[in-house]
Amino acid sequence: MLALAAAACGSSPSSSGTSHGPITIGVSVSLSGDFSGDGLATKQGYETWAAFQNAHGGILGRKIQMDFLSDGSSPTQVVTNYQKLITVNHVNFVLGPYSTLLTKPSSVIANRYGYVMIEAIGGGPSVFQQGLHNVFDVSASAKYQLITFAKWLVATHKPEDVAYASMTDPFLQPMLDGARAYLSAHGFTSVVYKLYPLETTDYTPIASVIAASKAPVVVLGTMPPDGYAFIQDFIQDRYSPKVLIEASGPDQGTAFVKAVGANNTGGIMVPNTWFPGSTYYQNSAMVSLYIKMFGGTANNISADVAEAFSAGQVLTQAVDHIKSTSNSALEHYLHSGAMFQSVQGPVKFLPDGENSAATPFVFQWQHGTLEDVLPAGVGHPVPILAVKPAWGAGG
Amino acid sequence: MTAIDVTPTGAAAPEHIPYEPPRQIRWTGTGLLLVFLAVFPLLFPNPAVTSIAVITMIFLVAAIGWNIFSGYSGYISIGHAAYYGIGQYTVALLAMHAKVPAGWDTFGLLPVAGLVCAVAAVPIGYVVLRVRRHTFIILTVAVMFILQLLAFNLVSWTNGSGGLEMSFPTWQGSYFNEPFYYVGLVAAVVACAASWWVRRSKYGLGLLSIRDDEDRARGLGINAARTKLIAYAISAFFVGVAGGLYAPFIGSVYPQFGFDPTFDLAVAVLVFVGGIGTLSGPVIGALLLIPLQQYFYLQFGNANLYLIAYGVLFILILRLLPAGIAPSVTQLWRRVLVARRRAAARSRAVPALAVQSSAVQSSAVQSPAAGPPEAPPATAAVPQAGGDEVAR
Amino acid sequence: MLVLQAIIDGILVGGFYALMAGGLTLVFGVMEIVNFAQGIMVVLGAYLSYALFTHLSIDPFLSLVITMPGMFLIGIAVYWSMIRPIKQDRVIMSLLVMFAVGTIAEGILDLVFTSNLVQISTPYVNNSFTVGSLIFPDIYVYAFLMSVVLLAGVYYLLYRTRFGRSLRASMQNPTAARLVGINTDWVSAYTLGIGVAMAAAGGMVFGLTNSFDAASSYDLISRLLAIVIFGGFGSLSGALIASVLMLVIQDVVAVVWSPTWGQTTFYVILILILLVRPQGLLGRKAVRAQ
Amino acid sequence: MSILQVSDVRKSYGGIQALAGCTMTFEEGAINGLIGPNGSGKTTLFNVISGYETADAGQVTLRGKDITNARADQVFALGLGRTFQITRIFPRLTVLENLHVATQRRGFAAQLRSWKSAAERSRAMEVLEFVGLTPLAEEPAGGLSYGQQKLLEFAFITVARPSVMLLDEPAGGVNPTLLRGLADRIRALNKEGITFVIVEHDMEFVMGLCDRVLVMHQGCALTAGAPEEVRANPDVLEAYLGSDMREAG
Repeated sequence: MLALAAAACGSSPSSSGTSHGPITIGVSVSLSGDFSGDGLATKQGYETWAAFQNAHGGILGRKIQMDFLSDGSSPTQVVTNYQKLITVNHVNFVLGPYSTLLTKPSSVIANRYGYVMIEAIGGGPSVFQQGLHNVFDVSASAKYQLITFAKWLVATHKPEDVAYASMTDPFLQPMLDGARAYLSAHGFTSVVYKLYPLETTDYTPIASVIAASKAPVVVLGTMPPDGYAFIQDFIQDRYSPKVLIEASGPDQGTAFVKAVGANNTGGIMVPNTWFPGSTYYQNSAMVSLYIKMFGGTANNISADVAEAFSAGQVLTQAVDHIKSTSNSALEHYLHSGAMFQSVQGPVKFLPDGENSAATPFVFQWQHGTLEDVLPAGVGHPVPILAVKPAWGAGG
Repeated sequence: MTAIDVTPTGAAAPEHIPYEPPRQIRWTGTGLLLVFLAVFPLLFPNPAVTSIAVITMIFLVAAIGWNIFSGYSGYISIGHAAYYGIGQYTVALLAMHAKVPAGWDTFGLLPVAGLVCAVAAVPIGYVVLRVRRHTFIILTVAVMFILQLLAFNLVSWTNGSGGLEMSFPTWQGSYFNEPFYYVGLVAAVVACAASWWVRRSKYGLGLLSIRDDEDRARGLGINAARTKLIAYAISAFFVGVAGGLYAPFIGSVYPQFGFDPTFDLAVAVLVFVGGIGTLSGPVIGALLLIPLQQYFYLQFGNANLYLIAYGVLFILILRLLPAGIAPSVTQLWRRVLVARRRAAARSRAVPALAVQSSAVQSSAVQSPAAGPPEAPPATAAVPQAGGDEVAR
Repeated sequence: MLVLQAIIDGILVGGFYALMAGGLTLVFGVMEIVNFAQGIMVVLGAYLSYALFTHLSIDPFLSLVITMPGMFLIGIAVYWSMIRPIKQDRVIMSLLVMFAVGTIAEGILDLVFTSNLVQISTPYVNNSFTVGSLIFPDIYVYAFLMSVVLLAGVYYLLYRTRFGRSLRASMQNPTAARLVGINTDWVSAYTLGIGVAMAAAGGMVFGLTNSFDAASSYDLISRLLAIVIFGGFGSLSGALIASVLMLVIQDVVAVVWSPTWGQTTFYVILILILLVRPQGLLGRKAVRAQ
Repeated sequence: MSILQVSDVRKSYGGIQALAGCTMTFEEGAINGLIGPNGSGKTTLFNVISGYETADAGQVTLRGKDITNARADQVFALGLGRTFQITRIFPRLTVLENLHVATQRRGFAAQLRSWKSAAERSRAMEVLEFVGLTPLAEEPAGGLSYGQQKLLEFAFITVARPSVMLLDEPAGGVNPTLLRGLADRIRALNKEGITFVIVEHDMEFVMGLCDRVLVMHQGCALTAGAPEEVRANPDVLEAYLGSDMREAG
C-alpha cells in the first residue's frame, strides 16, 4: 500500500498548471472486460484526434498529450482512474469513457473536482438525470437515436405490425422504447416486444418468435454480437422483413459483412451519428489519418472512433474560444448555447448536457456499402430502399 | 515410527511451543495496524490513493464477513454478491424513498442494509444450506443470478438496466473519500470484532467443528443447520454493509455491478491468499491484494498485461504459500522458534551427549534428525486427518 | 409450433454445450478438479479455428484435426505444471489455480487477438433446411451430430478401452488404482487433455455461431458449471441431458414468456432439483462430507 | 431395567438388508458388549440409534422416549454419545478445542461465552489427564497418532457426560498397554453410572470387560447373556465360523 501511495504520488508529472508544456487530457478506457472491443475503438478515436490536432498546432499552441488509464469495464476502477487522472496526474481536461454505465460514475468524479466532462458514448437518459452541470454529450442521446427512422417510417408507410427486441441496457433499451413510443402513437402495432439479458448467447428463440409474427418491420436494440446473430437466425428461419433496423452491428463495417455475408446486407438499416463518407467537419482528415495510424479501410472504422473524435473536436473549439485551460470557464462557455462542429455534425448543448443539434442519421447497406439515407435534405443522402431485398439478393 | 506408543509422560514431554505468536506481539501488531490505518489518509491525502483505500475498506469488510461464514464453516459461497447487491439496492432505495439527504445521514442506512441482508439470508440460507460442497457452491451462484435477473426485471422497483442514482454529498473532492474511508474502517473494526468473537465463542467452536467434520459435530449435540444459518446471516450482514457503502461511493447502482458474479471470486481470492478460516487472513489478504490489484491496473492496464501479471502473481502465492499468508507466517515463526530451542538444547546437552553417545547413535539409525522429541509436523494450517499415519 | 421449434433449437444447441460441459465433468469426475479455465479454453479453441480459417482457409470442422490434438497437449502441460504440484485441498486449490490460469490465458488472448469481437463466418452458417414448418439450421445440425459423435467417442474410450478402465478406477478410488499399478498422474493428465480437447471442439462451434472475444469466457463458465452440477459431477450422459434441458427451458421460456426470465427459470428449476437430488440428475451419490 | 431398546428395526441399502427386524435391549448401568461377524449390522445399528441413518421400520427408545429417526444432535442432547469405528475427530482444531466442542451449552448466553474460560478449561484438562493427552492439549488433533485419536474421541465423548455411550471398536489400533488403561477407564465411568454399548472384535477385551454380551447375525439379534454363556453357545460359533467351515468343507 505504501509502495502504491509512493508510486502514485511520485508518478505525478510536473504539475502542469502553467501555460508551458503540453496540454494533458485524461481518459479512462475499457481495454478488458465487457466493453473491451468498443473500448479499444474509443481509445483509437481519442488518439486519432490528438494526432490530428497536434499536426494542426495543438490547442492554444500547446501540444496535446493523452493520458489513458484502463478500467476493465468496472465502475470501481473508473472511479479510481479519474481521481488519479485529476489529482495525481493533474491532467488539464478529462474526456468520457465508454458506455452509459461508466459515464455515470465518472461524471460524478469530474464534477467533484470541478472538471468538465465532454463525452460522446454515454447517452443513456440516466446520465442526464443526475442533475450535473458538467456533463456534455456530443452525440445524440439514447431516446432520440431512432427518431429519424421512426419519423420516416410514419411518413412513408401505412401503420403496420412492428416487432421489437432489445438487450436490457441503459442505452439500448431507452433507444428502442423511444422509437416504440413514437410508432405506437402513430398507429403502428407492437406485436412482439422482447427484452433479453446481456449474457444471452443463443438468440434463436427470440428470432423465431419474431419470424413467426411475420411482422414487416423489425426494430432491434442490439450490440454487435447479437446484431449479427439475429440476422443469421432470420436467414436460417427464411424470414425477411421489409424493414430491418438494428441499433448497432450493421455499423461495424467489414466485421458486419464478414459475419452475415456480403449478399445479405442489402437494405439493413442502422441509426448512426456518423459514417465514413460524411462531409462533416474534418471527417475526411480523420478517416485518412485513422487509416494511416491503425490500418484497415474506411469501412472498417467503428463509430466509436468518430464519437471519441468529436468529443475532442468540441473540446478544441471551446478551449480555443475561451483561451484558457480553466474548466469553470469551459463549463460556462459550453452552457452558453454556442454551436460547435464535429465529424458527427453540429453540436449545441441543452442545459442538462444533451446535444440538441444532433440529427441522428439512418444508414442503409446498399450494394455492399453503408450509405447515408436519412434524413433527406442534410448532406447528400442516397435514396432509401423502402423495402429490404430478400436474403442473398446481393447488396 | 510406530506412533501409537508415543504417550509422552510428563518428564519427556516437549516444551510446549504455542501455535500463535504470544499475545503481546499480536496485540501490539493489531494496535500498530489500527493506528496506521487511522492516520493513513493524513499521510497520503491524495484522492487517488484514498479512493483505493476506500475500495480496500469495502472489500475488507466484505472479506471479513465472507470469512465468518465460508472460512469458519468450510462452506465456500460464491454467491455472497447477492448480499452485496441487496445492500446496494437497500441503501439506494431507502435514500430515495425516505429522502435521506446525501452525506453523513446516508451512512446511517448501513446497519439497515446489513439487517435487510441478514433477514434475507435466513430463507435463502435455509434452502441453500441443505446441500454441501460443490452443489452448495453452485446453488449460491444460482441464487445470486436469480437476484440479478430480478434486479433487471422488476423495473418498477429497480429501474431495471437503467440502474438507480444516488444523490451525492457536496463534500469537496479533496476530502470526499475520507468519510467513506473512516466509516469503512469502523465497519471493518466491527466486522473484525464479530469475527474475533465468533472465533472464540462456544458458538464459533461449533462452526469450526462443522468445517472439520459436520456429521461428527452433529453427534456431539451441535445443531448444524442452525449453527450454519446463523453464521450465514452474520456474514450476509457485513457483506450487505460493504455493498451499502459502495453504492453511495460510486453514486449509482446497476444490476450487473450490484449482483456481480466476479465479486465473490475477488473476495474468495483475498481470503485464500490471506489465510482462510483465520482471523487475520481476510485482513491481510484485503490490505495487500486490493491495492496491488488496483496498482496493476494503473500500471499495466494500458498494455493489457495486468491480467497476466495478476494471474502469475496469484499462482506464485498459491505455490509458495499454499495455506495462505497468515498461517504460513505463523508456521515460519514457529519453525524458527523450534530451531532456536533445539539449538539451545543441543548446546546444553553437549556434555551429556558425550556420555550417551552410543545410545544416541543406535536410535539415530531410525531417526537421523534426532533431537528433542518433536511435536507433530508443522502442518497446522491444513493437516490431513491422520494423513501421515500407517496405523490404518 | 413455436414451442416445438424452441424445443428443437434447444436440443440442437444443447448438443454442443454438452461437449464443452462434458470436458468439465470428466475432469472433475477423475480428479476432483474444477477446471475453472474451461470457459477460456473454449474461447481459445474458437480462436484457433478462427485463425486457421482466416489465415489458411481451413474449414472449421476440418481444423479440429489440428486444434484438438493441440489443445490436448495444452491440457497435459497445464496438468503437469499447475495441477500436479498441488499437495492438499485439491478441490478448492485447483479451482483457484485454474482461475489464475484462465486469467493469464485471457490476458494472452487479449494481446494476440485484441479485444475486437470476431466470428468464424463460413458460407454455410446461414443455410438451413425445413421439415414441415420446422427449421433446421445446417450449422446446428452439423454441430449436434459432431457433438454426438465426439461424446460417443469419449464414451467408448471410457467404457470399452483399457485406458477407460484405469480412468474409471482412478475416478472411483484413486488410492486403490495406484495400488494396482495405474499411474494416476498420467491418467489425470490425459483426462485434462481430453477435457480441454473437447473444449476445442465446442469452441469451434461456439465461434461459428457467436461473435466472441476473450471476455466471452465468463458467461460460458458459469453456464457450464451449472450444467455440470445439474447433470451430476462426473456423468457424461448427465451433462448431455442437463445441457439440452437447460437450453430447452431457456428457449421455451423465451418464446412463451420473456428471454429475461429464461435463465431465472432455469436456475429456479436447478435449485428445486438439487434440493431433491443433491448429487444432480445422474450423478453418483455424493460422497459424504467427512 | 432397560435404558435403550431397539424393536424390530429394519434398514436396507438397495437389495441388501443390513438390519432385518433387529430387536434388543440394553441394560442400564451395564457394560454391554455387541459382537457379531463382519457385516452382521452392528455399525448400521449404531448409526440408526445415534441418528446418523434413518430406519426403514421399527422403533428405538431411550429411557422409554421414542428417538426413532431423531437427528444426531437431538439424540446427543438426550444423553447418548458415540464414537466411530474409524475415528472422527476435528483435525484442524487443537486437542483441547476438540474437547470443548462436545460441551456445547444450551441457551443463548452460553453460546456467546468464550470457551477459553478457566472453569471450562480445567474441566477439559481433567479429562485430558484421564486419557493421558495433557501434553498435547495445544496441538492440532490432526497431528496425533491413530491411537491417540482414538483416545481423544473417547475423551470428548466422556467430557460431555452422556448417560449412554456407544463405542465402535474402541480397541482397534490401540496398543496393549493403553488398552488396559482404556478398560480401566470404562469401568471407572461405569461405576459412576454410565451405560456402555461396545462393538468390538477383540474378544479378550470384550469378554474381560463386559457384563453382558449381545450377538448379532445377519441383521438380527442372535443371542444375549453373560460372557461365559455366550462363549459357550454353539450358535455363536456357527455364526462366526459358519461360512469358513462350509468353505473348508
